[in-house]
Amino acid sequence: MSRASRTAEDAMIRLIDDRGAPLFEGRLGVSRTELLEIHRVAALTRALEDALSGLAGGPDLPWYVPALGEDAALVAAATALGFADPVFSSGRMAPRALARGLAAATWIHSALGTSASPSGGREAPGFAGHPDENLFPASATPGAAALSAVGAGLARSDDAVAVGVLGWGSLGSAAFAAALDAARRTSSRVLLVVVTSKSRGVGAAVAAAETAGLSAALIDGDDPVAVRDAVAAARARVREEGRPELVELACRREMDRGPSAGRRRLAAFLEREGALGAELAAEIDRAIRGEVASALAAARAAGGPGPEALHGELRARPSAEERRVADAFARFGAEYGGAADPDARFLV
Amino acid sequence: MSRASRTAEDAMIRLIDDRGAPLFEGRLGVSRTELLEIHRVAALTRALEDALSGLAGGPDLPWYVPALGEDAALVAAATALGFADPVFSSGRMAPRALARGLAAATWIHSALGTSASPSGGREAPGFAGHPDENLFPASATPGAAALSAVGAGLARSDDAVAVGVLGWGSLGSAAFAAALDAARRTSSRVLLVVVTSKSRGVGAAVAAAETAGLSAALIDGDDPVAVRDAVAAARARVREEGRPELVELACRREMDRGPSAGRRRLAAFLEREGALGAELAAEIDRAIRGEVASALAAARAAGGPGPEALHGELRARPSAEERRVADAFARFGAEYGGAADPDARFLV
Amino acid sequence: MTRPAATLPADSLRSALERALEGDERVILLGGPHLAELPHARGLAARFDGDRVIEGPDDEAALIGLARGLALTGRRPVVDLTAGDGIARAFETLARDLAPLRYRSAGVFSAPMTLLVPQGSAPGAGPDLGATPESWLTTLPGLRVVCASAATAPGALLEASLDGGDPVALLLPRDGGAPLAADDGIALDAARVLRSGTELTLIAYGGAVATALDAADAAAPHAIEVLDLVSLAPIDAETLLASVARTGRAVVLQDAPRSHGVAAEVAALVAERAIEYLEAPVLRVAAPDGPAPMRLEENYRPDVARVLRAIEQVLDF
Amino acid sequence: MTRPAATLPADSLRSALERALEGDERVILLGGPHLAELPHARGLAARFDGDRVIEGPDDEAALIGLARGLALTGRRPVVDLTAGDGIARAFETLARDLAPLRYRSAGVFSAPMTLLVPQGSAPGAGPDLGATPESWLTTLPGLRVVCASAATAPGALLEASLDGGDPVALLLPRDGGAPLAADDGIALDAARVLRSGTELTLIAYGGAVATALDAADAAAPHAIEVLDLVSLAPIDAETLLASVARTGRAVVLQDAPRSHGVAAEVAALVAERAIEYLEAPVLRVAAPDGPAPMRLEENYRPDVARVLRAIEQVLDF
Ligand SMILES: Cc1ncc(C[n+]2csc(CCOP(=O)(O)OP(=O)(O)O)c2C)c(N)n1
Ligand SMILES: Cc1ncc(C[n+]2csc(CCOP(=O)(O)OP(=O)(O)O)c2C)c(N)n1
Ligand SMILES: [Mg+2]
Ligand SMILES: [Mg+2]
Repeated sequence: MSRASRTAEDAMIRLIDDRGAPLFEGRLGVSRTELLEIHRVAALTRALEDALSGLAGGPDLPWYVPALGEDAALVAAATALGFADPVFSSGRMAPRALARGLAAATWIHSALGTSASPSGGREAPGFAGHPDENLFPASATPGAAALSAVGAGLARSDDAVAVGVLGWGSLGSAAFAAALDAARRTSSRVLLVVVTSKSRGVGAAVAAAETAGLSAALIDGDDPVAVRDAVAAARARVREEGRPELVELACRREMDRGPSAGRRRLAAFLEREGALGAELAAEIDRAIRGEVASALAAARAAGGPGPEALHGELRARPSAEERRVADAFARFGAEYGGAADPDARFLV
Repeated sequence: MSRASRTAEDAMIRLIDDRGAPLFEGRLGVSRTELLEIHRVAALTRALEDALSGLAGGPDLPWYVPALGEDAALVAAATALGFADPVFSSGRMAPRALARGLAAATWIHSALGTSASPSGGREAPGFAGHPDENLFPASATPGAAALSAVGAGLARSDDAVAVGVLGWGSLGSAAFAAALDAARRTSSRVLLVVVTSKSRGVGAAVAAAETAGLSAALIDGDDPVAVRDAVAAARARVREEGRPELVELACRREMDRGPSAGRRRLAAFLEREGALGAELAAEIDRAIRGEVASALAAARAAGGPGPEALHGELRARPSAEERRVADAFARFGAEYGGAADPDARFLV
Repeated sequence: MTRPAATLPADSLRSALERALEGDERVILLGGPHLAELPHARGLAARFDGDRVIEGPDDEAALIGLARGLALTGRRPVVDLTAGDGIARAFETLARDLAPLRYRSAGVFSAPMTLLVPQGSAPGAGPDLGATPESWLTTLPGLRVVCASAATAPGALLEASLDGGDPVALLLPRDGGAPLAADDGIALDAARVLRSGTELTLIAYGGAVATALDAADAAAPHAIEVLDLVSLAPIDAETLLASVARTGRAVVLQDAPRSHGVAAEVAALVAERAIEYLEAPVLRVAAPDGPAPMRLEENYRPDVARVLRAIEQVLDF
Repeated sequence: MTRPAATLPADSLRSALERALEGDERVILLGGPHLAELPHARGLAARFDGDRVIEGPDDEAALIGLARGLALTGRRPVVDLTAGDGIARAFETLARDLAPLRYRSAGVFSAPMTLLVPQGSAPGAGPDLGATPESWLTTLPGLRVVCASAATAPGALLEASLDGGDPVALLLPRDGGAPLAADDGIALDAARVLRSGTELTLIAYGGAVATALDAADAAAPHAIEVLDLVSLAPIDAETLLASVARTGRAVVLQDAPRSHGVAAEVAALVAERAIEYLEAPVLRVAAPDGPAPMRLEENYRPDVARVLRAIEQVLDF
C-alpha cells in the first residue's frame, strides 16, 4: 500500500468550516453542510432501498440489489467527485444517483420499470443509467465497469476524471485485471473505487492495483469523512498528475436491520459537533419518509408499460423495413388486421 | 516463495549413479543415463523444430511455434513425471512428446498435417494430442490448459498426478487465475509447470500461485538438473500430500541460433563428468540428423490428406442423416452424380 | 409480471442425477459454490462423497475448463450452470476447446459432458438473466444442443446425453409450462411428434412447446400437428421433413429473438428439402429482435394468440 | 495450402481510417500492443497523437470494454481486433454490455463504435484462426454486422459505420478474392446487386462474393444474378426478396459451417416472404459442419464447382 490508511480521527482534523472551500472541485476539506447532506442522502438511499427490498420477489419487482451497509461510504465517495465526472458502475447505483440529485421518484420508477421509467420497463432493476447525472448504465459483466471507466479516462479531459465504482465481485475478473493494466499503460485519467467487505477480507483491490503499478489506498469505508477525504484527494491527484488511482473502501456489508456502520458513525460525530440535534434529525427523517411514500405512490399511479414499449430503439437508424415490422408489431395487440392486412402479411 | 531456488550446484550434489533408483517414479535423484537422455531429446527437439521453423510460412506449413530456448527445461520437466500422468499444454508440446517416446516422424506428420497425421490434417501445427503418450490436445485459449489439468487432478488417482504446462502468455488470463483458485479449494492433485522468460521478468507465476494459497517454487529453467529435481520433488509432494503445487521455470527464451542455455549447461556438465565425450556427442548428433531427415522424407512421401478427410468424426454417434450427408460430400469430389443422383439431391 | 414462471422440473433432473451418480462411477456433478442448495442437487452432496459432487468456482468458463480435464481422463461430468449469470462467459472455451475437440483430433480425443444451461425468457428474468443461449450454442459444430420442454423431461435427456459420448448442452427452459405425463424412450437426437395432424405442423422447442400444444387445441377443428424438436443441433431433419411433407404447412415457434435463431435453420431445411410439399409460407412466431425486457415478458415471447394468427395466415394463404 | 490468401485490402481501410481521424476529432483508433505495425494502421500512430491512435491490451474483451467507455462519453472508437486470436473472448461483454445497450435504455444511451473483425477461412488459418464469427455475432440483436467483399471495400463500410450511430462489427474476410473496381455509394444496411440476371439469384457475402461472381460467369449462358448481402444483421430483406421474386430461384453461399449460419436466415426470409415466387428449393453452398481444418481449406469453403452443381440442381428442378 502506498499510503497508510487514514483513520477517522485523522480525517476529522482536516474538517473545515461552512465558510470554507468550494465543494466538488477537488479541494480537500469538508463542510458541516456537506456532512449533513451525506447523512441525509445515505438515510434516503437506505429508506428507498428498504422499500424496494420489501417489494422484491413480489409481482412488481423480481429482485433488487441494495447498497446495504455501503450507503454512507458510497454517498461520501460520490460527493467527492465533480458533476462532470462520468461514472461507470457494477450496480448499487442508488447512493450515487441520489447524491447527484436524482429524484427519489425517478429511482423508484426505474427500479420497478414503470411506464414512467427511463427505459420503459426494459432495464433490470437499478441498472439504468441517468444521463443528467452522468451515470452510465450498470454492467452485469464482472469488471466491465472498470474497463469502461478506464476507456472514458482516455479522453483526458482537463475538467473531469472518469470514475468506476465496483464491488468485490469484480476483483477476480479478467476485465478488472485488464482495466488496471490498461489504466497504467495508457495513463488513463481514471479513479477506480472498489468496495470490499470487512467480513470477507479486505486489501485485495489495493494489492491488485499495486501489482499492476497503480497508486492505491485502503480506506475505512465505515468512516464517511475519511472516504470523502480520500476520494477527493485521489481524484485531485488523478486530475493534476494525469495518472490512474484506486481507492478501496472496506465496509461492514452485514445484512443487519439498523443503519449502516458508516451512517451511525457520521451521525454520532454530527451530534457531538452540535450539527445534528434531535429536532433536525426528526425533520430529516420526516422528509425522507414523505419522499419515499410519494415516490412509491407515483410508481403505483404510473403502472407498467404498454405492449408498444417493447418495440423500437434497437438501433440508431432502423431501415424502413425494420420500422415497418416494429410498427406492425406495436399495434397488433389492439388491432391486428388479419391476413388481409398488408402490414400483417407474414407478420404474426 | 515457499522454497529457495536451487542452483545447479545444489542439484548436482544429488546426482545418483546408474545403479540407482528406478526412473519416472517420483524418487528424487537423477542418473547419468537420464541426463544423457535429456541432452539427446532436447537436441532432437531443437533439430526437429529448426526443420519445421524452416518450413513455416511456406506452402506446407503456415506457422509453427517452437520451444526455442526451453527445450532442455521442458524435456527435463517431462522426465520427472510419471508415464501415467496426464499432461495438458498450452502448446510447445514437442519436448514432452519426444521425451515420452513419440517417434520424430509422428511429430512431423502431425505438425505438417500429412495424410499420416493423427488428425488427418485437421489440427493446428503442434496442437494435436498423443493418447499413447498421455498428452492431451493443446488449447489456444490462454490458461485453459491449467483448468483442464486441475479438472483431471480431481480424479485423485493414487498413481498419477495431473500436469499442466503453460507459458507466460497464460498468466494474465481469467482461466489461469480460476485454475489456481479451484486447485486450492478442491485439493486437486495437480502440478502446474509455467515457463517464464528471463528477459520479460520472472516470478509472476509463483506470485499468483502463492496469492491463491498454493505452494510454488521458482527454478532456473536453464539448469535442466535443477528442473528435473524440482519437478520430481513437487510431483512427489502433490502425490503424497494430495495438494496442488506450481513450479515456475525461468528460461532464456531468446531467439538465438545456438543451442539453448539449458542444453549448453547440461552438455558442459556431462563433458566435465566424462559422460559425454566427443565421440558420443558426434554419434548422438548423427543419429538425430538421421532421424530428422527420415522423418521429413516420410512426411513428404505421405503427402497431404485427400478431400474425404474433411468429413466425419464431428460427434461420437452421428445420426443416419448426418452420416448420409457426410458420405455424400466425401465422395462428391470424384463422383458427383448430378441432380439425378438420389444422394446428391439438395446436397452440393 | 403477474404470472409466475413454471419452475424447472427439479424432480426429474434430481432423480436422473441420483441414478447416474449411483449407476456409473465415472459420473461427476460439478457446479458453482452453492451447488448443494439447488433443488435438483438437493441431498446429493450428502449421499455421494466430495469427489463425486463438487462445488467449484462461480464462473461458467472455469467450470467447463475443469470438466474438460475430467472428461478427457475418463470421467463423465455433469456441469451445473443454472446458478450463474449465463453461458456467454464460457463462449471462447466452448468454441475453441470443447465443441471442436473430436473433429480436430479426427476422433482420437473427445470430452463427453453434459452442461445444464438455463434458457429462455421468464417473468422477471430480464435482459441478462433471460438470455437465449440456443442461438449462440447451435453455431458451434460438435456441441449437441438439446432442450427440455413440458413434454420432454430434462431427466430423460440427461440420461440419454450421458450415454452419448459427446459434449451436450442440455437447455432447461426457465419457464417450460406445466410438465405433461411421463415420457418414454427419449432419444438425444430425435424430434418428437406430440400431436398428430394433417393440415399444418407447429414446430417448437423448450417453453414454446406448451404454447404450441395449447394453440393446436385452440385451433380445432383444424388438425394441427405439433413437433417438439428436442435436438436443436443437429436438427432431426428426417422427422421434421416427413411431417411437413405430410401437412404441407409449417409454423415455427421460438422463445428467442426472431432473426438468426433456431427457427431460421428449421425454415431453411424446409426450404431446401421439402419445398415441393409446401403450400404456404413458413412463418416464424418469435420474440422481437431485442433482448428480453424486464417487464412485458408476456408480450415478448410467443403466445397462443400469435400462434393462432400464424395458423390463420398459413391456412388462408 | 498452395494458394495464398488474398491479403486484406489494407489500402482501402488505411485511407478510410486516415480520413476519419482527420475529419472527426471524436474518432479514436484503438488496438492491441502492435497496432502501429499493422498494414492498415501504418503511419497513423506517427501522424496522430497518442490520444487518437492507442495501443491497448492484447485482449479482445478488454479493448471492447475500453471502447464502450470512450463511446458512451462521446468518442467514436474504431477497435482493431485483427491481430488477436478471435472475438470469441469478447462474447460476454458484446452480448451483455454492448449490443443491447440502446435497446435496454430505450435509446437514452448508445455506444457507437466499429469493430474490425477478421472472418472466414483462408489457406493455413485452421480451426482457431479461421473462425466464422458472423454466425455468432448475428445472434446479438443491436449489433450491426456488415462484411466487406471483393466488391465492397472495407473502407467504404468503415465510413458508413462511423456515420451510423450504432455498434458495428465490420467483418474483414481473411481471403476475400482480388478487389474489384472502385465502389460508390455503399450504404451500411443495403444489399447490392453486383450482376443482374433473370434465372437465379446467387446470394453471398465476404469471400464467397468473388466465388459467386466467378460461378455466375461460368454458368453462362444462364442469366445469374449475384447479390452481395453486405449487411448480415439486419439483412436487407427488401433487396433480397425483390431479387428472388424476379428470378424465382435462390442459392446461398456461405464460407462457414452449413447449419445455423447466415444462409439459414436468408433461406428463412425467402421461405417466409417470397414462397409464392419460388420455383425451386433454396440451396445452401457452405462449409461442412465442423471447424475449418488446417489443411484442405480449398475443399472446406464453397468453390465454383460446388456452386455450379447447385445452380444445375436448382435450374433442373
Ligand atoms: C441482471 C443481473 N445480472 C447478473 C447478476 C449477477 N452478478 C453476479 S456477480 C455480478 C457483478 C457484481 O459485481 P461487483 O463489482 O461486486 O458489484 P456489486 O456486487 O458491488 O454491485 C453480478 C452482476 C445479477 N444479480 N443481475
Ligand atoms: C491456433 C492458434 N491460436 C491462437 C494463437 C495465439 N496465441 C496467443 S497467446 C496464446 C496462448 C499461449 O499461451 P502460453 O501459456 O504462453 O503458452 P506458450 O506460449 O508457452 O505456448 C496463443 C495460443 C496461436 N498462435 N495459434
Ligand atoms: Mg459484488
Ligand atoms: Mg506464451
